[in-house]
Amino acid sequence: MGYEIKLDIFEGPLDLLLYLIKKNEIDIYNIPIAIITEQYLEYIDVMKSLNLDVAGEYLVMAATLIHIKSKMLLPVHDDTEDEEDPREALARQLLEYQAFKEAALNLDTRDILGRDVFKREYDHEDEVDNERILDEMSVFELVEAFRTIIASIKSDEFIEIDIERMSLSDKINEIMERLTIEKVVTFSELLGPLNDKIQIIYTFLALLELVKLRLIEAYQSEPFGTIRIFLAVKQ
Amino acid sequence: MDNLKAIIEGIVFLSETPISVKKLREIIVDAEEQEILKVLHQLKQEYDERQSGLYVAEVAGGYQLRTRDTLGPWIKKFRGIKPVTLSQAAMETLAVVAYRQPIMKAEIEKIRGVDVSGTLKGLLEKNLVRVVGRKDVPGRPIIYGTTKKFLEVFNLRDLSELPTLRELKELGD
Amino acid sequence: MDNLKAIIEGIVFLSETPISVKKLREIIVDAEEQEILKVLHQLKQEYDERQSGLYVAEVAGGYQLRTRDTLGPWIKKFRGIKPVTLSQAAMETLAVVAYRQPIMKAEIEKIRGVDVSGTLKGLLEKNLVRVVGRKDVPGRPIIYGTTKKFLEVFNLRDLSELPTLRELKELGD
Repeated sequence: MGYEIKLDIFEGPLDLLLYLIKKNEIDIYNIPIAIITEQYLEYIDVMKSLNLDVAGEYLVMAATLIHIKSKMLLPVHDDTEDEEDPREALARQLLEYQAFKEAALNLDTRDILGRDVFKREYDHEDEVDNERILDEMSVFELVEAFRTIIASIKSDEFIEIDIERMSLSDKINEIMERLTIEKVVTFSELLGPLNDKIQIIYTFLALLELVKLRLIEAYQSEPFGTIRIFLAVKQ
Repeated sequence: MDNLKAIIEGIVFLSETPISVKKLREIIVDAEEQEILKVLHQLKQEYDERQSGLYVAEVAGGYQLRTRDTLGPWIKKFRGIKPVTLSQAAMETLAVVAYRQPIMKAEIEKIRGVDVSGTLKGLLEKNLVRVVGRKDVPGRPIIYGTTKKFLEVFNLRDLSELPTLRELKELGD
Repeated sequence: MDNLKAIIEGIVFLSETPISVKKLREIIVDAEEQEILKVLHQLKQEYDERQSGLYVAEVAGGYQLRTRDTLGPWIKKFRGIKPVTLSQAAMETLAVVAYRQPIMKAEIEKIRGVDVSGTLKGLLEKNLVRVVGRKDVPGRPIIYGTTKKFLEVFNLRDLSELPTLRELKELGD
């Protein structure tokens, strides 16, 4: 077969399709789907015969191509003029991918720092422990740091952190901040003009959590009376 | 100030990251921002005119002295290290993030047609891409964007300096 | 070589320690030592003549680009406004506080396995962590949480925007 070992250089099914389109000198707006499908499947077979791991995405694309091919075989009815050419979505996807592929090549031709142009390096000997500049850090590094710690201890005592838990922390911070300033707040003041059900639930859960943590105290002078909230310990 | 140019040259030389006019102004309080900017451009021009091995790069909202690209081969020999390069896959993912930010992982994958977990993580670790926040849709997926370091590394003043993406509208023709 | 001067300037600029003529010769094999020395002195003279903020220092048997001592006061000021930095230890403590808040010092120490007094103090000073309140139990332990500045620095609208561990794992290892 006339295929060189070019398979691993494809960045995915779209890349392979673009290659076939170029090789066959085909108009991207008018892809002869039968030919392309055949060649595409041959490539997949070659990959498999070479025991290359054919990623699922390649197989999904194969199915898409076969689907388009079968649609093209159906007789066209005159009254379905508006119906989109089944190849159009694929052509659009290929064009978009091609534009980004070009953009990537374009980025690569820039004067890249550390490859084409250079700045002075600084020895940070005086700075112990690999200090990092604060405004250059991303939240990703924070999560990574946390993950490193978690990984080093028995993980079963840790519950998964989820968005809800963090929303609760937000609420807790908000309530504590308010109590530090105002000293006493009523329950209805805390809820304020909230009409967001989720916010009301979070406020209530945060209060329960704070009472449990013994960070706040709540008093009510009579049933259904005003609930007043204080800091458990004056600061 | 007669030695304003020398002071600015010295600070731009020492600064580890591109230094902004605003920051320079904080150090040289006697000069106006306008004046500082003028001197920076004068310096830039002078470095160019005398065909120095260095140039004043205008990147990521600041200024920095760098070696010219023509010196690349000698610098590589001097440093004795192979520069880290990005794979094509990483480059494509980076391009999609740069042009479409803020963007979700699923959207990048739709454009590239492949799973991008690995390349995205690599870009996060290299600090070229960052977590921008979450999208206000069910599931609140994480959205990504490029960093200041991306601008620094790719020699961009800001994102608007990116060349326009080839138009896709030709499809309708 | 027509750009010999530019190459030497670039290397002298990048060199962290004074670079010797011999070492330069090893990089630029096409030039004679004599020639390199001549260019170095030419460069030195040129930097002096145009009253640049930089000069070619001849020290410890080598050459290096440095800022002139007349810039001293400004350089000091520049170094003084050094950006705030975080050590890895501080980063880890911050991560624990962020994800486990509201949290006591003893709990942070249990998770990190080390004494965190120092890093916690640093984080409080940098206004990334704050005292949320005190627990009404014997000893009245202090409870810590993150600040608004923490959200600002990490570009988060609120804490729920922090990526979860599960989301990070999805990016692959």
